[in-house]
Amino acid sequence: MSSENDNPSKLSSTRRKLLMGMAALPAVPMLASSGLFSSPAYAQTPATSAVNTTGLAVTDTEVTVGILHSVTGTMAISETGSVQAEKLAIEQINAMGGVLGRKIKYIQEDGASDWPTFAEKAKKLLVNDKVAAVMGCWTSASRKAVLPVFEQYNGMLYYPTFYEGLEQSKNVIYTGQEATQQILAGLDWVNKTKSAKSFYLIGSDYIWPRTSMKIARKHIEAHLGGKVSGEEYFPLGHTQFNSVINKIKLTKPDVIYAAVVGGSNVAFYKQLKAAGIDLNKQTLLTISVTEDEIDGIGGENFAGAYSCMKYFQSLDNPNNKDFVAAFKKMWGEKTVIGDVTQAAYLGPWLWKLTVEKAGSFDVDKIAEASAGIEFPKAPEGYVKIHPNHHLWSKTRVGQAQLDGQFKVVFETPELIEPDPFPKGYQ
Amino acid sequence: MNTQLITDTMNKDFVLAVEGLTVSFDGFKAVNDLSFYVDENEIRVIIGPNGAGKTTVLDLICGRTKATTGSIRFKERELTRMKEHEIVRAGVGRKFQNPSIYEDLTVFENLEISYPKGRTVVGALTFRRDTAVKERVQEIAETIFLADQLDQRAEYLSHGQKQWLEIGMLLIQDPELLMLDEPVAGMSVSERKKTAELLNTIIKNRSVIVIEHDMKFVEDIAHKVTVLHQGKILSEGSMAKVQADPKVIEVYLGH
Amino acid sequence: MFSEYSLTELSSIFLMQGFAGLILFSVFLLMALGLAIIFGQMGVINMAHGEFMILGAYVTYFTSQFFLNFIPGLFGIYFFIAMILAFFVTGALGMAVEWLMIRRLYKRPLDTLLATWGLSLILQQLYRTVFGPREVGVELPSWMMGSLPVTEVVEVQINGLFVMGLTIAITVAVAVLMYKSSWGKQVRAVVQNRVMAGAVGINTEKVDRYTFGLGCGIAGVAGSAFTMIGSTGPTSGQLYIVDTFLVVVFGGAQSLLGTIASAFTISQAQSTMEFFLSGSMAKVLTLLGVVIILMLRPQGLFVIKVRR
Amino acid sequence: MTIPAPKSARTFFLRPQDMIGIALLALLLLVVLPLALDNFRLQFVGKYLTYAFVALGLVLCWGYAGILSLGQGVFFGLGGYCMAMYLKLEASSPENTKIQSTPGIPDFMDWNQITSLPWFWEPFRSFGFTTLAVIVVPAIFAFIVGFAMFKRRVGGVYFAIITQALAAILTILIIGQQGYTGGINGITDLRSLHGWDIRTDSAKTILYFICVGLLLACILLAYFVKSSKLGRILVAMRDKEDRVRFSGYDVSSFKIFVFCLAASLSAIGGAMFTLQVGFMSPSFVGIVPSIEMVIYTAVGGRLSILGAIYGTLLVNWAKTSFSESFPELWLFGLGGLFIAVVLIFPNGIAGLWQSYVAPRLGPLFGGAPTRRAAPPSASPPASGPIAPAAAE
Repeated sequence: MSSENDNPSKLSSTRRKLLMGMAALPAVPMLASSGLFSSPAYAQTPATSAVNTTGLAVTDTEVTVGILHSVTGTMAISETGSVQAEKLAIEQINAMGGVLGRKIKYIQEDGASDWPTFAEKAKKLLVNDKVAAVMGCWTSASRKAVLPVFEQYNGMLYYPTFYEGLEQSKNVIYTGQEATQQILAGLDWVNKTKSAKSFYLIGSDYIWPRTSMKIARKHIEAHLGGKVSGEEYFPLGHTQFNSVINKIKLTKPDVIYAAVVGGSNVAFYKQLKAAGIDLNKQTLLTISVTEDEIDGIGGENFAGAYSCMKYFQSLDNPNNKDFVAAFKKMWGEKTVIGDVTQAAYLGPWLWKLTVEKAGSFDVDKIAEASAGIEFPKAPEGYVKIHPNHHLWSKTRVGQAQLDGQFKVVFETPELIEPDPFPKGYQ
Repeated sequence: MNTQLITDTMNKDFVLAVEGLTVSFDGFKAVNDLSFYVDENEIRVIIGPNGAGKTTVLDLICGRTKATTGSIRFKERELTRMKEHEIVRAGVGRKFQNPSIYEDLTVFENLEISYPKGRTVVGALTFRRDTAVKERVQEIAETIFLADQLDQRAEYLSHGQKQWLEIGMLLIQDPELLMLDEPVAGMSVSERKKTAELLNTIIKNRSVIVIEHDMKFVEDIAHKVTVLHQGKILSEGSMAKVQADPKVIEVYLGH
Repeated sequence: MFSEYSLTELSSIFLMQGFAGLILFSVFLLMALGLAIIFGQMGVINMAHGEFMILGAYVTYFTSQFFLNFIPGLFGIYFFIAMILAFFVTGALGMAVEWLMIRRLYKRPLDTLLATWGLSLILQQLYRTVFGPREVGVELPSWMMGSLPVTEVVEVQINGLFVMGLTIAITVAVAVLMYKSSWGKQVRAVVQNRVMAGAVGINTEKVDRYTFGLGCGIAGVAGSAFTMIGSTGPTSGQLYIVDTFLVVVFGGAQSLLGTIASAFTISQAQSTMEFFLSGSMAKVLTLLGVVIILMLRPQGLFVIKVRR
Repeated sequence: MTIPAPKSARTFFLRPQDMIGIALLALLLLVVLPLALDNFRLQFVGKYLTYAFVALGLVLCWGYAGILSLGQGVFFGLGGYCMAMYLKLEASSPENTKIQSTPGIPDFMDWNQITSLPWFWEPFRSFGFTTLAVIVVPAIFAFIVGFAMFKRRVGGVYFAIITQALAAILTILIIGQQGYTGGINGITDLRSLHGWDIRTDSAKTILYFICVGLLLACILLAYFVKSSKLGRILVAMRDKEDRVRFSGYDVSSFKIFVFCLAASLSAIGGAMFTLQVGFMSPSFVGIVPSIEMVIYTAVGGRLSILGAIYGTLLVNWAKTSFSESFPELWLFGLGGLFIAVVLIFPNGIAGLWQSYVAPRLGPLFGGAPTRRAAPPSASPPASGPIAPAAAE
């Protein structure tokens, strides 16, 4: 795939001219890569051959990226918001003049909620379409499926979902939180403000809840001096929670700590409410319910519960106000924006900033330049890429309101350092 | 042929000894304490009104239905404890009331499947269609008047031909006890004649139990007749004796 | 695990757990009733059963929206109207499906399985296209939420009571319809001998269509009731299908009593095990237990013994 | 007396038209597609072909023997997982995993606090054992299930539903036991086979040809079984099970055999899938993939061995191209296909070929084929164990 540049006869005539012109201007990319030019001031458009040495789909006017999410299948519900956010970011970047003077064009592929399809489509995007970067994936399983493809063909993936950690790759930027970032601050907060000592852990049965609960348990037992009064996992799609609710009633934990997902989520909260557990009295802290999920659960069934995320739609800052307004303008008044949607929105922006810092679309250069990229205009507030390719970010606790929005009740004062391989929590 | 006084020690003289056979379905006794004995080379016809339990008796002998109590001994072997295919391999053949043949296969293949070789999985995989098989199939096909239809798919045969084919499938197994359930039902007059002829040739050297309604036909072939009524034996003996039995006239012939 | 509790607490636990088991029983039975009619009486494998349920749930959702927007004063009773609507809408769809598809397949039960699976895919995508991919939240009248405190610890869920009452009502109605009414006799006559039933003047096509419609209608009511406890989305129906089939098959397909008994056994087993084990293991063990029992006793729990 | 040799009494197990069919398929898979498609598309075909193994097994099991299993994904998965375990162990060499707290075990075990390799993983260090396990483990599992059910004459719909439940159970188990199985993510990041990097394009091309080779071998095996007396017994059994029983056959053992055979074929497909795609996950074990595999067979023609291959290729090709251009429409298409294949063309492509194309081609090949596809009524009557049938 990288042979294209070695063979000038394959290049278009304009590109050949540019290639020759390039030789006379060796200084431009050097200036760019030195980071002297911040994005709006980037006046000149550098030559394609200079910013793209590996045969990516970059022309003088355009650069192609991929969007890879499930539009069909069971995951389509969750991934729609991410697609919308990424398209919004791309449109905004293009309105500002694009990246290195090139408009972003996207190719959208459907992972169809099927992991091999994700891998195939990732490969298609990288090998056939030669996209400069891919915004995509949602579930851990889909990311695990595409990861070898990105490493083999040296692509760049911006992955939006908060996830279990235990992973780090040169070829992935994780724009969501890894587990410790999301979990620890929330537990500390509930321990402090609610004097919570006993916790009942309940989750869907797969890797993310299990890893998260493991971290939570260690933290509760080792750092908070609390105890875990129960830990339960239910198969994905499980809809009957009365037995576990009885157990919860019996053990009377200070906090129900939940990581239930999908259709089970709806059943869990409805049955909790029906069983007479008033979430305004019984503290419930979840790491799996965003504004998106409340839509299906119903605000009246979830009101009073606390959710621990890095972003809520109701965040009160100018960046977020603009973002929410733009999002609703593009996708309709009724759309809601959850944590992952916001993280997906960061992807194209972080990539743009990194490209401009590196002065190149080359994946290797981007991977290297990513560390330290700052994005002060993020809706969640200032974020920064850590050398481990995760984001420094704040963690917030929101209390659900009847209208399906969260009221932010706590925010960590500092950015939390991402730690995908947390010592002492494994 | 004395069946009036029977003791256990005499059982070995019989090919088939049915004793105290009872089967009940949810309390309904379809066959009730039934005992009868079939001799070597005997042709026994079972008659009786509908619902008398005739077919059930055949089902019990061939293992299709499990007896509630009682015993069925065939050449000293207890059939009630054996599985269907073991009973067949022991030498009992059964023809069903409605022609039961493989419609999707040719006449040749129908007969070939019944050929008593390659009956295990491995045997069936390694079964070779050798000359012995072909000759035997040919021979049977001629007996059952189907030599010209060997390559015909069985579903295209006439009703009578299907009955013959099934009889042929039994013949190729060469059973010692052959059980036929209404072999001439639904046949035309000419087919019926041919079938009687066929039966007369195939009953040599084996015992046969026939269920039949057609009295003319029964008279032609029966050595001995057993009349069943409500799961019990009403009368047993020669055709003449049975026909004269007032009980039989009452429940069956009298109608 | 019980040493730390007092006797009163323990008895409360068992009471509540028993009640949870009863709710699960009602849910299983309600899911299975429609299928028991369709599968048990007609021998049709309706893999789209879950999708019919979800249609009922969507009907409920739209009814609730209608009441909220136009006659909020009557919102408290919308649920009853929604259930009736759900019954007729899904029943009508069921009859249409029977007419278009199922009636050609009565002699090929395995093929009905494939065809109705196809139908379920089409319905799922239809819901997604028409109602959107997201789950919808069905708002319930406030009297249906919450619970009645019996003692300090023991509380009885109102929606659980509601589901139970509904299940009893529908079960009784089905039993009367199937075993007491002349229509039920016709249905059973058609099941046992289609040709003969036709010969004695029963309109077999009509009986088939209405039976299928009835089964689907009951599925719709079940779906409507499940908006109280579960999710309503294009693929939510899939969550129910395995459980439902196992309940029906485990019960012995032809008998209503069997379906009730099997729903009871499975729900009690699952609810008890969930209390002592983790949810996933309870599920696996319940399914495995059912499968093993079915292997040992393929005719199911209850069966009418027939001569073959 | 001369015995006229029946036409069907051939000595070799392939009829001329079968040989032509296989040769054409081989030509297509070994020459035409590799020349016509780029590497990327060819690997798609390679993946589809792994499903064709399952479809092939279903032709024997469902089409011929009338046993509809809705749990073939279980066997596909077992085969795939066996292979994945071997590859994962090779990829988890102590050098590759030195950042873990316990180097030398698969990464997901390390995350789940498992500190030594579980005993049942141990034998999968050996390639020989793995190859054997791919075929034998699913066969043993199928044997247990088949033995329990066929001996008790569970068939038809009941068998279908129970196998479906098994697929559900195995999925929940794999997801729940993530420390031993990799959970919902599956076993990923497989790199090399005996030091041979399977991720490169050349390796994938070679694997494609191995896959085609194995498939052709399995097709020959299927033809052998089909044309043996056992094949005819299967057809006979589907039609009149009792008659077969009363011809002295132990019907259940034949069913068990064909079910095990189908399981092993599926497992070979699963193993090839793992090799070509580079991972294995529970999403290939569950209810949905299992029933989709049935549709490949149905579209191809449930009685046609070659039809199953074409059916698999066609459905998957349609899926890929449809879902690329009209993702919303794909499920309508797939659902419609299920209904159409049942209502309109129950013998699938092979049936259409038999009724419309072959008669016209007949003169070319000298004589129309006699009986490949049965008439539309061919679908086997389900004989549930309690099917009420009035006696007398």
